[in-house]
Amino acid sequence: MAHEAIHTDANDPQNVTNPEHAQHHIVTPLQYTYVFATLLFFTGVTVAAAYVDLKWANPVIALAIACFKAVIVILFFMHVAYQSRLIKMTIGAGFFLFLVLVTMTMTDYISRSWGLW
Amino acid sequence: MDSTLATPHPHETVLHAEHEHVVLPQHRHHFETEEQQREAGSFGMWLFLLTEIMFFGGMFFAYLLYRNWYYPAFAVASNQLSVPLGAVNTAVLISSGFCMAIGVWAAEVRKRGVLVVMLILTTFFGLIFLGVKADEYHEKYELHHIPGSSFSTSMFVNPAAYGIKEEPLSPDMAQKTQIFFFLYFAMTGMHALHMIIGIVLLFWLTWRAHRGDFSAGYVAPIENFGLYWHFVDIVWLFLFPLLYLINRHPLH
Amino acid sequence: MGLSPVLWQFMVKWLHASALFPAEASGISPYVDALYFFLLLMTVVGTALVAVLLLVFSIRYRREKNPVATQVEGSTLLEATWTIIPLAIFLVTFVWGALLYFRIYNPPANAMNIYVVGKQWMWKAEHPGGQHEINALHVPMGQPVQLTMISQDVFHSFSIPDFRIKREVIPGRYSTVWFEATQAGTYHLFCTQYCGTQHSGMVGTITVLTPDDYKKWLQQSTSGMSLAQNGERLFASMGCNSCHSGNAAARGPNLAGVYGAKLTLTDGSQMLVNDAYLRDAILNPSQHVTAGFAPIMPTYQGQISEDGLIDLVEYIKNMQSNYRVQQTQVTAESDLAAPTTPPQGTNETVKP
Amino acid sequence: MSAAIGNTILSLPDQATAQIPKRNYINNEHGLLSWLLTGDHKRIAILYLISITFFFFIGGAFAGLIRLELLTPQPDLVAADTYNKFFTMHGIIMIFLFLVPSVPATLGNFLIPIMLGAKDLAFPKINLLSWYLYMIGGTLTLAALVLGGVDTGWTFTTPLSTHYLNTHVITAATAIFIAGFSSIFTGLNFIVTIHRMRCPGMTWFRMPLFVWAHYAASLLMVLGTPVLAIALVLVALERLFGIGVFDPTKGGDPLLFQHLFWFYSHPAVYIMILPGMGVISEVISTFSRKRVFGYTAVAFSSVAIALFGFFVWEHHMFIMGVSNYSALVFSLLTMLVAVPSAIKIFNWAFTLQKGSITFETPMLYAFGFMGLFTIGGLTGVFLGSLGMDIHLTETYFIVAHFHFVMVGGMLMAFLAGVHFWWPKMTGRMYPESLSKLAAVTTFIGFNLTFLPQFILGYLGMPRRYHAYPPEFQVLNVLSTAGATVLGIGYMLPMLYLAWSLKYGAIAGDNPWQATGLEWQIQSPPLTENFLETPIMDHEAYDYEWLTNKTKKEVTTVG
Repeated sequence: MAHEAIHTDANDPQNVTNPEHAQHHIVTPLQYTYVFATLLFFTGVTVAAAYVDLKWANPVIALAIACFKAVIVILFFMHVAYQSRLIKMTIGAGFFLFLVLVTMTMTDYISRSWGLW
Repeated sequence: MDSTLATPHPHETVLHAEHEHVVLPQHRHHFETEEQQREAGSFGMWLFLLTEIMFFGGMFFAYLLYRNWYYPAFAVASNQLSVPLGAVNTAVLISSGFCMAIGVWAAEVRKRGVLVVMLILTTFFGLIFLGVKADEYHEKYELHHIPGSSFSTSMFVNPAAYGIKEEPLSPDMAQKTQIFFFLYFAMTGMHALHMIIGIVLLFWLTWRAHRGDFSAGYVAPIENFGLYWHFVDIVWLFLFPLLYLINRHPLH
Repeated sequence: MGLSPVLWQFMVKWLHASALFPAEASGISPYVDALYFFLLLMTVVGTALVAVLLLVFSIRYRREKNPVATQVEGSTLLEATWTIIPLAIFLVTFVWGALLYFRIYNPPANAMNIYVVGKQWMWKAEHPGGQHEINALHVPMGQPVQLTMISQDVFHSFSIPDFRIKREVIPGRYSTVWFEATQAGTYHLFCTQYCGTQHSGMVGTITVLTPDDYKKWLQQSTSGMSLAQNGERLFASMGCNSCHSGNAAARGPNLAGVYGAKLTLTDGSQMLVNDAYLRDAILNPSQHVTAGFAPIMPTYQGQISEDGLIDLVEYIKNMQSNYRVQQTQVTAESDLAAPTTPPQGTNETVKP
Repeated sequence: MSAAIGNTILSLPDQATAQIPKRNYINNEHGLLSWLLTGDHKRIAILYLISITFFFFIGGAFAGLIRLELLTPQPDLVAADTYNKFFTMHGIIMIFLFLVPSVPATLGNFLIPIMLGAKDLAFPKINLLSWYLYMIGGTLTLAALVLGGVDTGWTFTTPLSTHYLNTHVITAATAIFIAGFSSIFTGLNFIVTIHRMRCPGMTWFRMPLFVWAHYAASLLMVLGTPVLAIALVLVALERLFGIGVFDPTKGGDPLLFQHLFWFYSHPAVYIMILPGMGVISEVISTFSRKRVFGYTAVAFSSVAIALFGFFVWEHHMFIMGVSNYSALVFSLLTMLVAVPSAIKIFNWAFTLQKGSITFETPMLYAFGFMGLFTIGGLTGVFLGSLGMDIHLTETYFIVAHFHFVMVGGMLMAFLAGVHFWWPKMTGRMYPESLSKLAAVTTFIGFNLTFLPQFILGYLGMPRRYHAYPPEFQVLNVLSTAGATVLGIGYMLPMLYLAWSLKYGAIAGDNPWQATGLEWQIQSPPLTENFLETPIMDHEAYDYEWLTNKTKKEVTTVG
């Protein structure tokens, strides 16, 4: 028909059908078990830490542990450690935008008490 | 890359080094290769999870704001949540996620039996989680801690009458516990809703896995559902410390 | 702008007379209009530039004249030009607009204060002398007037186009705006924030009087009780004076002269006592406990109307000593049947 | 048909022998179900085109009623609450059911896979699902309308929407929630398709700018919409249970709702305009026979708009009680987001330079877009500037501003696109002189409607007013008169496009001699778009490639 396919070398470096491809990787059950144990261990740690009065450090520790747990779930249970940069950037974009929402809105709430005009 | 659309797809699709090539019935016509289809699916799932991050993000932000504004109310109200139940539920959910992960592995190495068992275990732990959650909700109902017209602040204004060792809140601050409980119900409720949707999908996937749909190298649905399920886990990994732990003054 | 004042006056008057331009009736108006004309010029020049480019290229390079296009990739220099020049203009606009914003929302120290309560669907103005007005506001010419405004229900917005001012009237929080009227006359007052069914009926009239006329108006319209006097009665009837008596052993802090002071709260933070603080401290006392006092004050949320709060704020603002407090304490004990809210609105000009 | 050097590039095949291709996506299958259950992106695009046109005319009818009421200063046509329902419905329908899906869901759906050399979007079933979600959202909106209407305004301002109105707020919120997911799925599909389905040789910088613009808009859809969804969920919960996250009397902050709402709804403005900008890039290039000036700058400015678009939402709340310090920050960022739009305008203008320009209907609409969008964009700077915003916000100035951007910009671009790709979508041409008349009518009517509103705004006439002081009447009458002309301008394409479906001239594969991949295939295209996967071996907008290709074809045939 009207379309004329122009055949060039199939190994053209310009061929970008699949540039963001990552080799498929299978995580073994043993690795999963390590991750599982780590998650359970840190759940224990975070509960224990909540019963010790560390003033301002309590929420910081709890959130740090939660972030750590989330990161290992993302990296191993969700296989991101073995994924392409595209997927990593996608996740990064999500958390980045969440931080934008929080920080930009907080510019309003934090500075409201600075003074009335 | 010679493409031949008219013929059914004799693609050189390397799935895994150790397996032979197969042309799968699940391959949709508009994808060039099996691998392209699989990666498109997983990327699409990730983008969907991105929207979920922002969806929960709005509530997390509201929580952050009001916790800063009404810290005493949030502390006292948070103390009404049971840490042991929350911790058990966290462990249950992590176990569920672990089973799901093993399930994905089983699908990838084509062990049908293991996959089915793991999916059932995933469902089982998910249901336990929901059961515990329902029990917690029920307790809140009995204590009149469900926001709305029947909400009562008397426990926070006069804790001694309820045998609770807490500093009483002044009435204006006690009112703000309702905001805590609203956010508690909104966030855990939204999380539970995601779990319920997940469990419905699990039933369907278990049935298909039992039929053998995922034991011949076609694992995308299992993998993508795994992503969803782990995401729901992650939400809880944040909800647990935020709601149950960080406002808690140490219990002596 | 290098415009001569005469030319400016001429232009503005002419535009106003053609009903294309609002009156310049406040001290701030010329400043706003200057920025407006600058931006208008930017828009006209910008649009004209685009239009001329389109026109000239369309004529010069139309197909009949230029049958074959010459391919051009682009030009970094040109890209930089039309990145930097608009950016520079926009930044100038930002700075100019920010300065103007400060000027509009920063009241001078000598501004007289009038309270405004917005509710569905009317404006209620309360002068410190106790004069109440509905959907109307009388102000003197040549005197900065600050409005302390609050909404009883939803967001409203207090807008006087001829003064070029506007401020959202927020539920649960005071907001302020100020102006200095420069021309006697009457002007439109609009609610510009959509606030429900009768939104377009929430309009009023601003009457600017000469200082003499204003004095006359104040005398004619007085209700006999100033806001502070109303506040004093409320203070007694709500039992505030039993704790805030000013005695050394009182359970509540001494309120005399507290307005404008810096308070240290129990959590160690420093707070400036202003109208907003006083209002909040009555409604949410537990978040505003002065250092050295126990958090025993009950909340008055839902028990006092915004008008009552304004009376109390005005009373505490003007409280120089505790003499009257102690007097009212005696009165209140002898007169327990006092009404919980003071009679108000005795000379409201319009009934809703 | 065309003379050696005529004033048109339109080249239609010999009408005596030409036929619509025997096999194409329209006649590939028959019956209503084959449309309702289709996975074909082109058919879904047509479904969308029909449904958004339907909602456009409903929304337009409300606009007409609003203008009719404002003909006189007195509240004489309808009661105040009815008027409020009119503008609420006008807003909800036009924004969520017309502008957001307009170009992406119709033209984008139809063209993105073809432009990338793919056979379909990555997820055809999700694409169909998104149309169904849209229809459910639309039906619920109509249900809210029929059941008695909703009068929150499209912004759902709390606490008005949560505690003070007894209309169908939850129905409308649910409708928007569901329509929002339709938009999320469309965006998700586009992003995956653009990343994963490009044909061999189609590098990022060989993609048409239309695709770039949709990529940027899709990012906004995917990332912004869920925040609107959660804000509406919270409003619904607050209405149902009376708890006060947004209620100041219970300790909530009503501004929190606005933060969440505008966090989506400002980027939504770019969701609406970016795809339109993509259309303009294609049209301007084709009708000046020239590669878009500064391709890379235009591509990156789309992405820059998407990125900066997330940092400026608070400028909708400058006078609403936000902190003055953060207002400063947001005002500054707002100034920055205006720059990429300026870059685009100038690049388009310079695309014309040294081109070989013809003035077919799509080009007329594109010129209209350039002028009106410039005015719309520059008047946005008024509103981004803090001090000026105080006087102008919540008046007719802002109404005029966003109608210049949305109607003068986006609707012009949409019509440019529909006219440009109509021959591709249907295989037939519309009557050229009538369509030029429509384009000019629209332009005149539009200016007559909305230019007076700028003046009204500076005079201080508040928006959403049902009755107004009599001195504003003259300008309002002008505006209503303009709206009548505008209405005719919009009815015309409806009529002649419908007419052309049966009687239009056969368009042939490439009536505009354009370079995009979509023009190298038959019109209307095959269900699978390409007989064999194309290989992209040239840059976008490469007219020399097209000339060589045509020559080659002629020699081969000859």
